[in-house]
Amino acid sequence: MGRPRKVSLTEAIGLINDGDSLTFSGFTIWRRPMAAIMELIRQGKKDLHLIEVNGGTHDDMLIGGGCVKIWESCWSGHELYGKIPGNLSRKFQAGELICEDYSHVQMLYRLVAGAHGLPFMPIFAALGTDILNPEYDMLGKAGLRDGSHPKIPSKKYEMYTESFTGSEVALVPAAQPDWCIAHVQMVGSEGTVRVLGQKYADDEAFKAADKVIVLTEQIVPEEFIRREPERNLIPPYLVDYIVELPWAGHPTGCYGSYEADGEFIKDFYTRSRTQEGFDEWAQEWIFGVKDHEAYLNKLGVSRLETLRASTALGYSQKVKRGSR
Amino acid sequence: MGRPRKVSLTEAIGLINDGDSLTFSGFTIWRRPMAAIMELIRQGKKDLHLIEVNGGTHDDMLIGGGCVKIWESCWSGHELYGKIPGNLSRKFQAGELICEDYSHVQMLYRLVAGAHGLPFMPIFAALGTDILNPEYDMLGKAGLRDGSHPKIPSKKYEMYTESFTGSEVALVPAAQPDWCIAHVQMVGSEGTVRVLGQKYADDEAFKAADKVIVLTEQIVPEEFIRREPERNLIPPYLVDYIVELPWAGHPTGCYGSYEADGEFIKDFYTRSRTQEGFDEWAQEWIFGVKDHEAYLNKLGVSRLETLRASTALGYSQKVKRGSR
Amino acid sequence: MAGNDYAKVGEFKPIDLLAVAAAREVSDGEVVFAGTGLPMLAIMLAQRTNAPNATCIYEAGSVDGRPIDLPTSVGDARCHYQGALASGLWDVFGQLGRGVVDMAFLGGAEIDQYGSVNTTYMGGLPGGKRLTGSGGNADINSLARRTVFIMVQEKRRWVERCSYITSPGWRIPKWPGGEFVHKKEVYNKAFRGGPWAVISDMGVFRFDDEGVIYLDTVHPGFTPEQVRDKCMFKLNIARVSGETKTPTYNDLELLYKVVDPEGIFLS
Amino acid sequence: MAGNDYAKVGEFKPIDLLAVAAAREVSDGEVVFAGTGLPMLAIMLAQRTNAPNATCIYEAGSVDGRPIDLPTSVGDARCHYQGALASGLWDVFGQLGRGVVDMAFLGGAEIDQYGSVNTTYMGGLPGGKRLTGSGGNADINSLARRTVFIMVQEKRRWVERCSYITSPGWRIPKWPGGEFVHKKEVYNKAFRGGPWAVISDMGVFRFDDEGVIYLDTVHPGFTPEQVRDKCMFKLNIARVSGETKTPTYNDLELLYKVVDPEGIFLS
Repeated sequence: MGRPRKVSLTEAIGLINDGDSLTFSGFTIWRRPMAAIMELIRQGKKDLHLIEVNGGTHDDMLIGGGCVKIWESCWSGHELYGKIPGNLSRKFQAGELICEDYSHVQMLYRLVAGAHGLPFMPIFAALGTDILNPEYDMLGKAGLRDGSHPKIPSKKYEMYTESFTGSEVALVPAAQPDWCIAHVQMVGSEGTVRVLGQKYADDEAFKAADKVIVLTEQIVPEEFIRREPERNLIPPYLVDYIVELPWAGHPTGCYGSYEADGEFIKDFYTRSRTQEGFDEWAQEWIFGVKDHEAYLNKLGVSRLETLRASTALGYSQKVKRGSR
Repeated sequence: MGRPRKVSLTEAIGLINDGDSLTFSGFTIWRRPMAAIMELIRQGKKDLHLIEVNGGTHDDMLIGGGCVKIWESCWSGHELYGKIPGNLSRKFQAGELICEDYSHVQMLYRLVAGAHGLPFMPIFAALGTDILNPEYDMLGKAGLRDGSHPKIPSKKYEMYTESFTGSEVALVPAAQPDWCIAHVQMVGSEGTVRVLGQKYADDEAFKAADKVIVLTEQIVPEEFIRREPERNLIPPYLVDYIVELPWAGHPTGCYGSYEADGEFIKDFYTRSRTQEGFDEWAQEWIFGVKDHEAYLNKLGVSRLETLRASTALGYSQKVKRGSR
Repeated sequence: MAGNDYAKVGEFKPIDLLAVAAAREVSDGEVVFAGTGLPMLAIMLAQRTNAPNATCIYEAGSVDGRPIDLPTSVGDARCHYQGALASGLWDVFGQLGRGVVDMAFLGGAEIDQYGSVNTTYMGGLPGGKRLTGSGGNADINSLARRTVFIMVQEKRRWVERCSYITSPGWRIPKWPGGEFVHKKEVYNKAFRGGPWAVISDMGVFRFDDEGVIYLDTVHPGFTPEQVRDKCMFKLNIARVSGETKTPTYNDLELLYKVVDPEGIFLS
Repeated sequence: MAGNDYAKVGEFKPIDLLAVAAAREVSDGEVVFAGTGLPMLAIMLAQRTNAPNATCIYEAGSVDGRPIDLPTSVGDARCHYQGALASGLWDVFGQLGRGVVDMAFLGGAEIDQYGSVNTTYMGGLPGGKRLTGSGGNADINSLARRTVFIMVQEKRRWVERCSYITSPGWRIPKWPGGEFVHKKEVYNKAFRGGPWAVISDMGVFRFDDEGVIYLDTVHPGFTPEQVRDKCMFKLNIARVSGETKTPTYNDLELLYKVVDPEGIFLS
């Protein structure tokens, strides 16, 4: 295994090919590698295949940008700030996007299987739902389960009656996306990765993927991050590229660093209900800014300082969140 | 789920019935619940069924004490301090002990399946070994796979060719022992459990078991242990009984607290090569002392202080370990 | 007017009654899996009233948090303030699989008479409107002992059979064939329970031995017939046991002053 | 006498040569899974000589530690001093399963001509002497790309076929039938490699295309024939490429002054 290389965001995203399969760090609107998402759109990637434990603002943005052909996950939306994934919903309706649904447990355990080199996992969860309805095997229906796509299993699942207790279970195939693009709070100078707060399904996402790009709020001395190896998640040899990029998770929230920018997400959601609205939004926030630094400057200091997390709490109490 | 109760070691061990299945915290000669092991012997438990990711000084001691009928694991011994599990080896030879072997991965994943409520796990590791030789299905040969023993699966394993990639894998059945007896560094006053240093397979052991007894070096205020929830391993409702008992891991090592007592283990190993030797040893160190406190007093302050871990390193540099 | 007195109609909003009725479903000492929104209000209120020893798990990976600020969703850092664990999905869904979860709060866009729920395609496939998708809904409803749904009472959302079954109720298709059978037949040894109650803005519903929904209590101001009119199927109103108890003044005080003082969900 | 000069016979002990020869099997940048004892000396020496960027994983759950005191076993706190991770078995065996491990050091009580190893029942079943058992030996030999065994050269331990196969070599039984086939046929898509070298106190062995062991180099002071006499099977000595290089003075200095100054394994 190699050692990770420090690169620019442009360089890292430039390595991703049209048609590649991607997974991400985070959970719904928390700790998503948003700067990378915007750069993927900026670079005009096409036909991406998202394989995620769950989606959120990031995948709906990628889909709006016309980068995605296949969405394989269990959920997408914007939590409190938008109940429907507007772009995903519209593109699906228009037949421009394949949505392959699993349940949360099924997606998680598919990545666990991928991360551990196991061929499948046996799952009781979500038996008896339309998730397992053979009619709704969307990749199968699209003729993509013919073995010619290395990241698409030959079957969506199979039923099996094991002989230990006679239980019937669903076997869901391992998932090993081409790339994991993650955003974390801290990476050591040699590449050791630390995630603060909830880990979500990051461990599985990092390890299931063939290659890993990590965006990080900061790079710290390796000796520092190794003083408490119990707190670290990923060793250097499992990371391929490191991009040091503060606020790279905005508008999603990053524990210990900053709050989710609900207003920004709500605006995105509202505008992205139509393609024209999305295009306008993207013109303003993606194509209209040169890079992540220009994006931050457009957001402005006051907005970022309001979002900045309290050291004591790990989140910000300065953001107005409700109606009172 | 209930809340854990604080009890004495005698009381906790008194709850374990002859014939129960047990698993433990730790790894070989590290962080084993040794005071509980000695109390099990003192209370004269019989026919225990050990289901462990791996064994070590603790299980060889229990076996020497005549407490064990079935040993189901992948390894036992004393690391540097005794290459063979003397009691296990002798009792097996004498036909007094059933040894059911799996590989390390197989035992670990069996407990993972148990911890997650999955019926089995698919495993590539250790295919083509005598571990999977049907002739050496020891519980089967003993007639114990007839379904009348709830903790003994109907089969040691089964082979399965999955249809996703056409791979043949071994399916190993879930393990859910009756009890996990663990020793940890820190428990909150309401029962939150923190393990310092390597976690070994503690997470799986705690969660696979039906009931949990935790021995701990110290009980700390719950508010303290919850300041950093990322560092904790087990929530209160997964713990049934808590025993506060410093040095309860001796002679095994406990990261951050004390070193493994190699001399003690070597002496145990040497003497336990014969049953008479073990009996003499047990008379001296188990039956000859009233309880754990008396045991510590017999060890003496100087010995314990030499073993005590440095705050900086988590282990002791005062112990003479080698020949120089 | 004591804190334990029940508030009168007009003194509370429909959403308050939803939260309070949901909170009352929690028994003390239970391990509760809750999602974003009203479920958060319900569990946090329950912990301050009828279930002080209940533990809350959020599916992003926080266990038994003691938030001092209301989280806006389960991935929020607020969830694990003074928590027992801040872990991840592998931990909490593993616990769900192990059988640790006593009850769960869930929502849905469409519900059928067997308690199956749709959060994926409103109107089914092909042609239905794409919603968020399953998330943990399917899993939690599969493996928790009891699930309680919090739903809006709209006729088009209360149907005989969900246009797409995201989350399994009491009668569900057994794949690959798809014949409808009782949940027990699909889950076999993994069967633990299923939908226990549904709380809408008009009433509280429960399920009979056959797994069919019936109206248990109506909220003040509604008649059972009005509730039945808001269902596409013929709702059983023969077992109505009375009116849903309104929030107490103490409940309202807790909801507005302690649980959601910022007005995030109680706007 | 420079540090890079090779020491002469008599200037080092057999165990030193074992450690040094093992260390030389590590390529720079590799991820190495190592067990207790000589493997620790080998990887720690390799990191200070030919493979400064090699990473070491110990199976109890430490990754890329930089110990300042030699661990006595893999569960030792010393393993993860300045480590990248102090995790657990689920992490490290998962990495092994994923294909991250380039090479591994293993030991055994008995080895056969195909590189299968016995650490469970010396003499087989029934009647054999019970040893420690598999531990991770079977798993690591199954799934690492290359494994290197460090073994004592005793005739009764070098056999045609192991009396009990704990750890899979190049030709192994395919269960449940038990017919002996090449490892590839048993592991199929999970096949990555297998035994790469065996280092004994008399020589260094490798495996031909058929997966049969042959003598590659003899340690100074021994002849190929003497090595063959210490095997129960007819060892192939036709491919001997020369003498095993002895430790350098630098190697010895590192072993005795830096790696194991306390004399734990180098007693």
